[in-house]
Order: sequence, then structure tokens, then C-alpha cells
Amino acid sequence: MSAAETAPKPSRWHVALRQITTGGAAISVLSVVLALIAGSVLIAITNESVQSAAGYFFARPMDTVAAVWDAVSGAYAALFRGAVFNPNASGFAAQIRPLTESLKFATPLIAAGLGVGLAFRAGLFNIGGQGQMLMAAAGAGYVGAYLDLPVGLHLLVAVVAGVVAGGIWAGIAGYLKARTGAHEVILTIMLNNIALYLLAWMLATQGILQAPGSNNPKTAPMAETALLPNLLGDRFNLHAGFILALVAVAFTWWLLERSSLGFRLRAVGENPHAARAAGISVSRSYVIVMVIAGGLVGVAGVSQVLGTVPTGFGGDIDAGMGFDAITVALLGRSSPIGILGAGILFGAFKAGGFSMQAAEQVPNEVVLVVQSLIVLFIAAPPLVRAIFRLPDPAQPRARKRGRHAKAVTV
Amino acid sequence: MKLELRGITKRFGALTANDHIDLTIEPGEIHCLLGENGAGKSTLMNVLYGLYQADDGDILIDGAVQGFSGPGDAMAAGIGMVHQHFMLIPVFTVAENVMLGHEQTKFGGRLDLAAARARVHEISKRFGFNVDPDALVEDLPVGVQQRVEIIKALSRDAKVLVFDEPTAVLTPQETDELMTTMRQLRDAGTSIVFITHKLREVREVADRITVIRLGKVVGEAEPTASNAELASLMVGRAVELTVHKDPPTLGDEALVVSGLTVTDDVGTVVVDDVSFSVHAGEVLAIAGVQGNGQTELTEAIVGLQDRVSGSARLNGRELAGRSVRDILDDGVGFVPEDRSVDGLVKEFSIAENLMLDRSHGEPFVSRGTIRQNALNDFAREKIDEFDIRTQGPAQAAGRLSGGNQQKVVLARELSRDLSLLVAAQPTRGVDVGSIEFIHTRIVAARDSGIPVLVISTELDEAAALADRIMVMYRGKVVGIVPGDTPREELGLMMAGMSGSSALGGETSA
Amino acid sequence: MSAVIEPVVSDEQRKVTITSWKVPAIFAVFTVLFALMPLLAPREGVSTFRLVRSAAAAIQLPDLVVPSNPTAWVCVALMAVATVVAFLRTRAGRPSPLWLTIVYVVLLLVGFLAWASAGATLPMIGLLTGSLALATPLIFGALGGVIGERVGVVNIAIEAQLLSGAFSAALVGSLTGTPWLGLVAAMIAGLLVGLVLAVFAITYFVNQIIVGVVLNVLVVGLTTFFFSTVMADNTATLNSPELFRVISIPVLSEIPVIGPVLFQQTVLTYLMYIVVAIVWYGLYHTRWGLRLRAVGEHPQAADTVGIKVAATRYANVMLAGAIAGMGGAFYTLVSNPQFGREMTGGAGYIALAALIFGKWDPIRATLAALLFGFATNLQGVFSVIGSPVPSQFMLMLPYVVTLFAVAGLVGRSRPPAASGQPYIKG
Amino acid sequence: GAAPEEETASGGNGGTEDAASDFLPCIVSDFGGFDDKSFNQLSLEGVVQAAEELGVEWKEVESNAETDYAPNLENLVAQGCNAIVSVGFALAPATIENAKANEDIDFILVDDAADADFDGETDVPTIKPLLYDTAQAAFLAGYLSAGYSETGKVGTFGGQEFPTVTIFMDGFKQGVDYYNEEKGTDVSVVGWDGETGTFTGGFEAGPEAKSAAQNIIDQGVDVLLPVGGPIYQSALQAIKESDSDIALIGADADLYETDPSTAEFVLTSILKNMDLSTYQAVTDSANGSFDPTPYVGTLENDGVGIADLHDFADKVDADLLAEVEALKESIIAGDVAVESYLG
Ligand SMILES: Nc1ncnc2c1ncn2[C@@H]1O[C@H](COP(=O)(O)OP(=O)(O)OP(=O)(O)O)[C@@H](O)[C@H]1O
Ligand SMILES: Nc1ncnc2c1ncn2[C@@H]1O[C@H](COP(=O)(O)OP(=O)(O)OP(=O)(O)O)[C@@H](O)[C@H]1O
Ligand SMILES: [Mg+2]
Ligand SMILES: [Mg+2]
Repeated sequence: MSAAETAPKPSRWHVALRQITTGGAAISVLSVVLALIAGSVLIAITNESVQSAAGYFFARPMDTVAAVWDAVSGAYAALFRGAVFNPNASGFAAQIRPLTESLKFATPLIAAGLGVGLAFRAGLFNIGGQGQMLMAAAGAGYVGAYLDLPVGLHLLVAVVAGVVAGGIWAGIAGYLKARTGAHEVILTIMLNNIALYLLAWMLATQGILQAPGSNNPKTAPMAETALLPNLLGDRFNLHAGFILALVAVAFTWWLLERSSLGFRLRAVGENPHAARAAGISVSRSYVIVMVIAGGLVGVAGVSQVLGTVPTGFGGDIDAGMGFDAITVALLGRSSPIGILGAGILFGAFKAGGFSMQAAEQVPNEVVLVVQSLIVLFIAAPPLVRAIFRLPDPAQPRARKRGRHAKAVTV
Repeated sequence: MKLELRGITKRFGALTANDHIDLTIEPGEIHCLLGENGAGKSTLMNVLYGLYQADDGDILIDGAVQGFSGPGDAMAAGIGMVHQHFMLIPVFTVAENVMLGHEQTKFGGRLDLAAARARVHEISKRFGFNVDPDALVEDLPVGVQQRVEIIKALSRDAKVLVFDEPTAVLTPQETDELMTTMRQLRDAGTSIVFITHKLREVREVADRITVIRLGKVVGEAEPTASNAELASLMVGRAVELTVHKDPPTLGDEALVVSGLTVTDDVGTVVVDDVSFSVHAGEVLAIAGVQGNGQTELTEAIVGLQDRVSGSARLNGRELAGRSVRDILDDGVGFVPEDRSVDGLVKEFSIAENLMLDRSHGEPFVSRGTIRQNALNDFAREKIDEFDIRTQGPAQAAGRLSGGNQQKVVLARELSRDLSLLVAAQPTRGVDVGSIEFIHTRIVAARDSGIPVLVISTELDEAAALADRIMVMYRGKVVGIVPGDTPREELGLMMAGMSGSSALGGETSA
Repeated sequence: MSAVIEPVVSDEQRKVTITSWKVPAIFAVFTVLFALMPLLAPREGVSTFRLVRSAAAAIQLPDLVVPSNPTAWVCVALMAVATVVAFLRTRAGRPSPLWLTIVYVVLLLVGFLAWASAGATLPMIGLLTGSLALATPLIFGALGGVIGERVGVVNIAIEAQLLSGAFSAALVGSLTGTPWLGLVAAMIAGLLVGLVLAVFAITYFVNQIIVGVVLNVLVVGLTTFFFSTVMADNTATLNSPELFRVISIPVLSEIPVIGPVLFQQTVLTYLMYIVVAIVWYGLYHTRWGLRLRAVGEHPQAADTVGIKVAATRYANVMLAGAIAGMGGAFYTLVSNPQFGREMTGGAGYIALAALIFGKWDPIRATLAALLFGFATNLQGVFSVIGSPVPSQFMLMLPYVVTLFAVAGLVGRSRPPAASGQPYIKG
Repeated sequence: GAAPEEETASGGNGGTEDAASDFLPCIVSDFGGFDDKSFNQLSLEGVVQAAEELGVEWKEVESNAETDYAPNLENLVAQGCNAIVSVGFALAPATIENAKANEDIDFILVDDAADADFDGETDVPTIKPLLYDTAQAAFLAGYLSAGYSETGKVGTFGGQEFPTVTIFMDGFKQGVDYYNEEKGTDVSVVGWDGETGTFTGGFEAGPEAKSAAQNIIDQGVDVLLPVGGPIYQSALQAIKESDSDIALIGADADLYETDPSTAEFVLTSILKNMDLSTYQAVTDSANGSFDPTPYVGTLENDGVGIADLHDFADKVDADLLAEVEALKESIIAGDVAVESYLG
């Protein structure tokens, strides 16, 4: 074969390969791989079989390797069975049940992620998802558990009550920021803690949220009429909260991409000076965006109390999702579609984490570690490329940062 | 010290900002660099200063190749630079700014501010500057800030001093003083690279002139060359240097401002009891060095200032106290001074920027939803009409060149039904070709009977556009004079002085 | 050329004083609200303020005994006077001086304490000591935040630095048997978190808020994971650090009231005083601080005078992490002899609030953290001496106080100009 | 170390091959996690002990929030657990749901009657509630403390205001009050007045818990009862730093045993013997003798009690000890009534 015959120009495969390896999709996949590798290190070093095998590593190294493989593959297989597809279950419905569980767990993450992401787009760092979710839960929970309303109307009123409560709680921060210029990060952090204790008090007070006749800081179960119906029948836990989250995604997409209000909010987020000079009231926008963001986070609270935990709830119903939502929003680059994807990914990790813990006794926190590493790696493509020695694309994409308004500083 | 640049090439992505540039600076000469916006002058100087790394080429000092890895090395080699965009920390004092990077310390690591003050005093005295070392830089007028930059460079005993467009922010008098300083430095043996667009200045101080166009050296010229020769070298074609305009057909007094006073948030009266009026079909230019209240005056008119007293009536309706949106909806067109801060959302598309101040109702919004098609059609139309060089309406405004960004703002404001046009620095940082176009459009607006208020720190621009010129100094009106007042006199007025004819002109309206 | 050249416009710009009705309005509102307490819920008896820690103290001060309700009323009256003064001054176009606000706040506090502690003894030393203890990790955290932001890198990862500091201090303190090595380990842990923040934020230009938030999650995950898989089963060897002992400083600790509060503390608290002082001094009076602030305000300007922006940021973000890590050590080397899962409980976020509240200034941030500590402990003391308010509302108090303080008194604040912006060179 | 024999190297831990080996006991913690030195930990110990004696493996899963309970239970069900212990009242609803759906599994629910419909009956016959009338034991501790106290003040504080927490504080206060009645003394309880009291707001040890303890100590108490997992550690630290002798009372487990570093400070501990009852319930389930009748731990059945005084035995008046012993009999006999939410 002469030198002249060998590929005078790069073959089509080569070009395609290059595009794949330098593109965003590859980075995402490799980020997940890297994070999973890091997770497996944790799993392996704390696994007892691995530890005991490592004790005689020099005598029989293959034992250690085998133990590591068993520990890691077992854990990730369990994760997969819990999050996507369980081949061990009987019947197709049971096999794909994990997928519906993932969507269930994704629901509040998507809704709250939207609330954080929307605020980002308007230049605000809404770190108050926790408080907003708690207040939404209180609102929806009160209506759902203690009001007597006809079928249909009851659910509607409960949902609205939750969304409005979340909106008001965030609106307080927006209003104070607009009026006094106080930093929204402080305001929302303080409001988180205030909500925490306010809810604790309501839960401990008869006539407000505490279940009648009980001493526990818990509400009564929600009335049947206020429950978000299961979407796929009673064998699956996936409830209509997921539909609410999808509606929220669609609404937020419309708001940001198509509506005039969203246009103004984005303008304020990208450049408040120019927005002001163009007649857009920055302070009013802050209030509006926080109210809407709080309402979206409210959907998360609503879906928890009326769908996921319908048996009555206590003081940590937010389960840290106000903060998870920040990660989801960041991974989704503050775009509604991105947040939908990020929410589902994290929901799947969550669902899988439970199964991994139950089956392999691997603590849930591995999932936290893996999730946060994914976000970090995806945000830094050059690092991932360097690790895998991938070529740098012609146009440097490294600086393509998220669409979080740049005005967000702390 | 002899400085040579050989074959300097610098690329930004696909753009080649410097293309094999050769330049030699002899000891003790003032070497002028001349070129359009974006020709690559600042880039070249930043390479020289170690701020950018050249992709190709060498820097030689007295024949020895230098390897600058950063400005620290360049400074150590005796190169100093007064940057086009001041490199001062606004919240630091003058002394702190001057000492930054080569601080002297006393016992306990304590900064030796006394030494820095002394240094500032010493250099100030040598060049007749009047700079308070303890003033905060952000409180200083730009002219003084520039002196701080010069002191900074001199305090490190620079052998080669680069001045990148230092005169853009100076009064004519200050410019003269600066040129005296430059000659003084040259005579003491310092080499100077002087960048400017102003041909008059070039011919006055330059020992040699190099012209750069599109990143390449296109020629050398003698200080004796005529304006027209230099301009055509710069632009590559013959350029119209004056605006053609007919005498105004004046209508009624449209904008009447009386006793307008604006206070900033620390209590300084930045616009002090200003009164004037603008007729329909007239251009009133407000001249003055930057920072003398012009900006705040325009912002007060469109409702962007908080602490305003007095009145501004447009066709009989009071503007003061109303919201910005209200005022804009009344037909006030506003071209803000700093387009990248106040005029545009850089991340938005051109189309989105064109609807920025019309996000309520017709024609772009119906029932709360943006009418994408109407907006895109409109954007295409304006791109055509204003000759905005772009790939299309969806391109992000921030990716346009400065001149084209400015055209987007003008297109937005001029395509509304206007009852008043307020344009601040409409051609700042815009190249000669675009200036021609923008001036024509402003004059066209005037001719269609719109009252126009133009703020310009460039005397040439004020003189070219204005039917009358109002000069402001320290927030107060120095005088209002006809558009053809001689520039020496305007220069004096810009420094708060008055020549006889200024006193003789109409001082109130 | 004209013959007459004379100035027609003066060089001086007029200055006016901007008067804001905010101060008198806030005074008035609080005076009225406060007056409602003795009015609607009058309290019987006397309030006793105890000024010594115990009967064993070397210098004894008598208890301060005041009648509760009358004292509250006197304070209301004086607050009303202060309100009127503020009102008159504002009307005369002069701003209300800071001392008036301080006097007002002190009156408010004294009145409230007298009213609320009717019939009980209020141990002042305990109240203040507890406040300082609660504030100490926050102060370290806030200082770490101040340094980070002043050099241009937003540090949301304070929580991560505190938590990893607490974890490492417990682990290394237990293994080595000396708290000093535990402290070093805490600083290294904080520094490493800072390093990761720096790598992503400075080298890879990743949005700094993303990195911070994610690091917080990551560290919660890692510490909890290792705590439950390794530490919890080996408490004796891995999770029982030797604690720092309280050291009374001779002479100083004998000063009435202040002595026992400030000078009967552990080494870590004394280090805190020193670090606050050093950071303040260093930031405003040394080359290190000047360069650091320059990089945070205008990195390009700093670059043009030969300061290495990225290196400066790296070094100081790591330093900031180390300082915040010291705050983490407080949890396991002073407060509590063991690490527990998520034991910092969001303190990093409160520290973040304190540094913004304190306008990115080390002293003010320290004061903000102290205010928070004080409000928290006031809540604690009142729940002990008996208060008619449900515990949940008492627990809410510090957050409500901060909210009011931020919204009412502080308002707009300006962060370092380049904070949060990556510096991308041409 | 030396390599084990090839065959056993792959054997894993636990499981021998006898008949019991397919029995799988499992346990879910509440949000406190298993290392809380308190009720999650004790319950786990019961399960572990049972499993080890039975020679079977067990599965333990931790919850971090209330939303984790249902999925954790579902996943344990999927793992084929035969008996599942749910620790804490908060797990009741999820346990009831899962029990309804999986009638072949024995559920053991700690601290709740599993009676969501308030009819006085356990809602699902396969749930065995384990309840503890801790107030009875706390009553004894209160009496003992009142007698022990020299300053006439004893103190208590809690993590969060949950009934399972306040039941300790309530019983303690009743015991003190009873002592005052009997002896005509005026010993007071700082930190809990029967209605409101001092709470740290969470169950983490740290500066909050330490300050809470500090504030109570400042009121001059010489006995301190912290209720809520690891917060006793911070209380201990506050005691060590105070100049005075203050005795600590443990809650749930015998602190003297579980945390020897407390030895010289522990007067006694209020025992809530969850390890014993979970052990019993799991063992019963394995042996096919699972009895879903609610279990209520009392002084009588040794489900609750107070621990040995260990080092304090000779610091406490022998008469007082005798009185406490007698008081225990009176409570068992019903002569002295102790009130609590368990009736
Ligand atoms: N950091 C950068 N990144 C990308 N492009 C740049 C950068 N700096 C300059 N450019 C581009 O390089 C070209 C030359 O810019 P330069 O600033 O050197 O022009 P100039 O001659 O100084 O113009 P002016 O007279 O407006 O100051 C311009 O097209 C500019 O947009
Ligand atoms: N200047 C402003 N800046 C920010 N938000 C504004 C401003 N004016 C109005 N809004 C908000 O935008 C929304 C719509 O406002 P409004 O009804 O005044 O305008 P509109 O002309 O009906 O708007 P659109 O044309 O977008 O439907 C309201 O929520 C309003 O509060
Ligand atoms: Mg330039
Ligand atoms: Mg029942």
C-alpha cells in the first residue's frame, strides 16, 4: 500500500468520530462515567470483602480484584435495577416499575429546579427552595387534610393553595429585595429557617396542621378527594404530580422563550441597566419573578404532600430538595428542557440509590457524591477532555457557560 | 532605548488582529500610531506590554529579543503604558493605585503609603499635575484619572511610554497640556508611542507616523501630511469629513427644561439648576468633558434619575416624576451613553434588542406572547435599512462590532414615533464610516421635525451636528452658543472659562 | 482669540445632604411595637442580671436588680425621645448619627431583657459566652468568604469547608491524640475544598456558584459516607478527639464581665481573635491585601501592573478555605467530642449571610456573625428562664432579627466588582 | 495478613447453611440514622443480636428524610425480607401501607401504635407496635435527681419538641414534683415546665446543643438530662467546662456502657430497652411465633427502667436509693400514677 493511497483527506468516519468525541454529548456521557468511577472507589474501599481480600493482596491479588468487581458491579447493578429496569421482577409491568419510580422522584426535583432556574434567568439566586417548599406543603396540606370539598374542586384548591403559599413565601424575599436592596441570598436563607420553625409550630398545634387527637408533629393523611391520582394504576406510585411538573416545564418554557413578561425578566437578568433604561421596572421584575419561582417550587411541595407522601407529613417533607434543586437547575443550565432532563437523571439516581442501599448495603450518600461530580465534570469539558485525552474542538467550547444570568453574584 | 517589533501576529479565534506588524521606536521620539477602530492598535500595544502573548514575532530592546511572560516583565524592561480603558482600581486612592504592584512596606508588612504619596507629589510637581494622592479614584474626573495613569507609568521609570488614545477624554486645553508633557518627556529621553484618531494632534506632536489598517501596517507618513491624506490612508478610501446639513426649520419650543437639578446618592449636585429649551426641528448639542453632568441630565429627562427637582416639559407635559416606561411611551427616543451597559442586552439577539423598550402590546406582543414573525420581519427590515453587518436577526448583539451595536440602538430608537430624540455620545468608539451614517440619520430626524438633544464630548461632533451648542461644566451651564462658534472658544468654555463671544451669545433660552 | 478669559462657573460642585426618613420611621415603628409588650402583657416582679459566672469567681459583682415593667417603660420613653431626635434631625436636613442608632438598639435590648426576664435571673456572662461560641465557627466561615470574594471568587462552599474541617479534625485528632494536629487537618481539609473550587472556577471558568453549591453536596456525601461506613463503627479510635482545653488568660480574664466572656476560652477562640485582626490588618494595610483587593475589583488592572491574577486567586481561595476549615475544627475540637453527620447544619450558609450582611468587610462580618450568635443564644436563655412564647418561635428569633436587620438597616451593598467573574486573558 | 483458605475466601460474612438461613430480618432507621447513640442504634442492636444468634444475615437501611421511608420499605420488601423493623413514629404511615400490601411479612414498628384511624386497634394485623412508657422510668430519674440535687435545681432539654422526646422531660418533671410533694421541698426543673421548654432545634451535637446546656447550667442546676441522640455529648462538654459538679442523666441507653467517656459524670440513665424488645420480636418472627399484640414497655416488664448508678452508687444516699426502689414498686402497683401520652 503506497502512501498516496492512505486517506488523503480524513475519512467520513474520522470526522464523525471527531465530532462525537468533542461534542457536548460525549462530554456528558464521559462525565457520568468519571463520576461513577469515583463512586466505585468509595464503594470498593469501604466494602468488607474488599478490605479482607486486600489484607492478603500480595498473596493473592486476584481476590482483591474479584472482590472489587463484585462490590462495584453489584452496587451499580442494583442502582440500575432500582432506577431503570429490573430484569429479576416478574412481568413486564414490574420490570419497568423502577422507571416510573424514577419519574416520581424526578417530579419535585423538576418543579423546584424550575423555580431556581427561572430566578437565575432573572439574575437572582433563589437559595430559598426549602422554605418555599415547606410553606407550599403547609398550604396544600391544610386544604388537603382538613377542608371538606367536593371531588375535583378539592384537589384544585389544594394545589392552588400550595402554589400560592410557595409564591408568597418567595415573594417576601423578592419584595424585600426590591424595596430595600437587601441581598436575596441572605433573605432566602433566613426565610428557609423561619419557614422551618413556622411549619414545626403549625405541625405541633392542634387546629392548624397537627393531626386531631395526635401528639406527633405530623398532619393527618390527605383526604381521598385531594390526592393526586396515580397515573398508571395502583401498582405504580407515579402520580399526577408528574403531569403538574410537565405542565410547569411547558409553562416556564413559554414564559421564558415566548412571553413578553419572560422577555422582560430575562432582560433584567442579563443586563438590569439596559432593562431599566428601556423602561422595564427592575424592582417589579424581581417581585414578579420570585413569586412565580416560589409558585414553581410550590408545585414540588404540592406533589410531595398530595402525591408522594399522602399519609400526612412532618417537618422535613422538603428532604433537602430545595438545595438539590439548585444542582438540578445548574446541570440543566437553567433552561426548562435542560431542567427536565437533569431532574429525571437525578430522580433516577435517587430511585436507584434506595435499591442500592437495600440490596448491597451501600450508603445512599454514594449517590450524592456521584451526582455532584457529574455536575462538576459536565461544567468543565476541558478537564474531561484532558482526562480522556480527547482532541480539543476547533471552536473552543470551554467558555460556553450556562445561561444563568451573569448578574448573579454573591 | 531602541524598541523593535518584528513580525508581530496576534489572532483571536478566526480574527487576525495583528498581521506581521513591524515597528521601530527610536530613542527619544514621539511615534504616532494611527488607525480606524478595530485596526489592531491596542492589541499591538498589549502584546508589547506583555498582556497578550503574540502568536508570532519578536520584541527586541536594543537588539536583544525579549520574552515577556506578563506585564511585570515588560515593566521591568522599562515599558510603561497608559491604557485606553483606564487600568485603575476605582475604590483605591491615587497613592494606592500608583504603588500597586511595586509596593514598599514598613515594619510589620505595613504598606508605606507615605512613600507612595511622596512619589505622587514628586511626579505631579515635575509635570505640573495637580493630583491629591489620597483622593479615591472613582471620585476623580476622567482628566485627572488619566494623570494618575501617567504618574503610575512614570513612577516605574519607564523608558518607553505608550499612550493609548489618551485624548479622548480630555478638554482641548488638557490635550495641549498633555502634549507639552509628552514633549517634556521626549526631551528627557523617553520614547513615546502615541495612539489617537485625531489628526490634528498627530500633526502637532508626532516625530513619525505609522498607519495601521485591518491589522497590517499600510504606510508611514510625515507630520506634515494633510488631514485628507492621513484620513484616506487610515480608511483606505476618501472620507467625507464634514456633515452636510441644511439650515434648520425651527418649530415651536418642544422641550423646555427649567431649573433642573439632579443630586447623586452621596449628595453631590451633579446637575445644578439647568435651564434650556429645544425647538422642534433643531439639534441642541451639549458639549463638555465627560463627567460634567451631561449624562445625568439626559438620564433625568428620561426618568432614570432618582433625586430630581425642577421641571422638564415635553410639548407641555411634565416628564419629571414619571416612570421611564411612561416617558418612552410618550415618544422619547433614548440612545444611552454607554451602549454596552445601558443600550443593549448583549446576550439577546438583534431582534430581541430591537424590541427591548416595546415589550408591551403592539406591534410585537399580543396577549402576552411575543409575535416572533412580526419581530423577525421588523428586524430584517431594520438590518437592511441601517446597514447592520450581521448574519441575521438571531445573532447575539454582543457579537457585533461596536459600530454595528450602535446602529442597533439607533435603529430601535429611530423606528418609533418620536416626539424627542435624546442621543448621548452617538458615535463614541465608532469608526469613520459608521460615523458618517449615524450623523446622517440624526440630521434626518431633525429635518423631520423632531427636537434632538445630542450629548458629545467630541467638539468636532458637536460642531458638526449642532444648531446650537450648550456647554456644561461641573453640572452647570457655562453658556449656550451658536453651532459655528470657534473651537478655541468652546474649549475655554469646557474648562469653565468664558471667552468674550461666549458671553455675547445667548446665555439662556 | 478672545481677550477676556475668566472662570464663569465655579470649580466646586454643590453638595447637599441627603435625608432619608428611614431611620426615624424604623425607630417609630419599633418603639410602638415594643411599647405593646409591657402594655398588653405587663410583667410582675423584678429582673435580676447576674454579672459574674459563679460564686467562685475572684471578683464578685453584685447582681443588678431592676423592676421589670417600669424599666421597660423607661426604655420605651427613652426610645421615643431618640425617635423624636432622629425625626428633628432629619427634618433639619441632617442625617441621624450612628451613635443614635446604637443608643436606640441598646435601649431596645435592655428594655426587652428587663421585660422578658421578669421574676428570673439572667446570667449575662453565660448569655455572652454562648453568643461568642455560637458565632465562632460563623466568624471563621465568614472570614473565609470575605477573602474569597475580595479576591474575586464567590465562596458558596463555606459549608463544605466547615463540614470537612469538622470531619478531619475529629479523625486526625483521634488518631494522633492531639487537637493541634486535628486543627491542622481541618485547615488542610478546608484548603483542599478551596483548591477544588479554585481549579474549577479559575482554571476552567466554571460558574463559581455551581462549584460552590456542588461542593457542599459533595462534602455532605463524602463525610456522611465515611462517617457511617468507617467512623461510626470505630468511635474509640477514629471519632473521639482530644478537645482543646479552656485557658484563662491571667489578668485579662479577671476583668469584670468582659474577662470571663472573652478570656476564658479555648485556643481556637483566641486564634479567632488573631485571625480577625490579621485579616483586617492584612486586607487594608499590607501588600497582600492591596493586591488581593485589586484582583477582586479589577483583575485586568492588577494584571497590567504585574500581579499574577490566577496565582493570587488560587493562593487566597485556598487560604480562605483553610480559615473556614478552622471554623470546622470548632465543632469537633471545642463544642463536641465527636463528629456527627451533617453536624454543621447549614452554618456555612449563615456565614455567607453574615459576610454579605457585613458588606465584605472582616470586622463587619464578624459583628454580623456575633449578632446572629447573640440572637440565637438570647433565644436559648429565654427558653430556659421561661418564656411565654412557643419554642418554635423562639428558635425563629435569630433569623427574624437578621432579616429585619438586613432589610431595614443595611440594605443595598456593593460586592467587590469582579466577584464571581472569571478572568479570561486574551 | 495471611490469605485464608481458598474455599472460605469467597464465603462472605454471616450465613451458615442451616434451615434458618433463608430468614431475613431487616431494619429501617428514621432520619437520625443508625449511629445516633439512641433509639435507631438500640433497635439495630436488637436486630443484629437476633440475626447473629439465628445465624442469618440482616439488612439495614438508613433514611435521611421522611420522604425516604416509603421507598426504603419498598426496597426492603423487594429484597425478600421476612421481618422488617421500622424505627420511629414517623415511619408509621409508610409501614402501614407496606404491611397492607405484603401480608406475609412481619412488621415491627417502634414508638407508634400503628393506629392511623384511632380505633384503638392496630390497623394491620401483621404489625407489632413496640411502645415504651418512658415517663415511668423518667419519673424515677426525676425523683432520684431531686433527692440528689444540692442546689435545688435540676435541668433538662431536648432536641426537637416531639412526644417521644417530651415524654422523658414530662416524666422527669413529674418525678421531681412528686419528690417535692413527699418531702415538702422546692426542687425546680429548668428547661421544661410541662408545656414549653428548651430545645436545640435538631438532633445534631454542636454549638447549639452546648449553649443550650450551658444556659441551663448557668441557672445553677446540678443534674442535667439531655434528651435526643448525640446532644448529650455537647452537654457533657458544657459540664466539663463549668466549674461545678454536675451529674448527667442519659436517655435511651445506659450511657455508662455505650460511651465510657461519660462514666464519671453519669448519675444514671433512663433506659428504653428497644434492643431487648426488637430482639425478641425478630426472634419470634424467625421462630414462627410472631405475636402482633402491641408491646408496651413499662417498669413492670423491664421495657423501661433506670440504669445502675455505677460510679455514683456511693455518692447517693442509700435511703434515697431505697425510696426510688420503693417508688418503682408503687408505680408498678399503680399506687403512683405517671402520666404520659401513652395513657
Ligand atoms: N480580547 C479580545 N478577544 C477577541 N477579539 C479581540 C480582543 N481584543 C480585541 N479584539 C478584536 O481585535 C481587533 C483589534 O482590536 P483593537 O482593540 O486592537 O483595535 P484598536 O485599533 O485599538 O481600535 P480602537 O481605535 O477602537 O481602540 C478588533 O476587531 C477587536 O474586536
Ligand atoms: N415596567 C415594567 N417592568 C417590569 N414589569 C412590568 C412593567 N410593567 C408591567 N410589568 C408587568 O408585566 C405584566 C404585564 O404588564 P401590563 O399589563 O402593564 O402590560 P401589557 O402591556 O399588558 O403587557 P403585555 O403586552 O406584555 O401583555 C404584569 O405582570 C406587570 O406587573
Ligand atoms: Mg484601541
Ligand atoms: Mg386502627
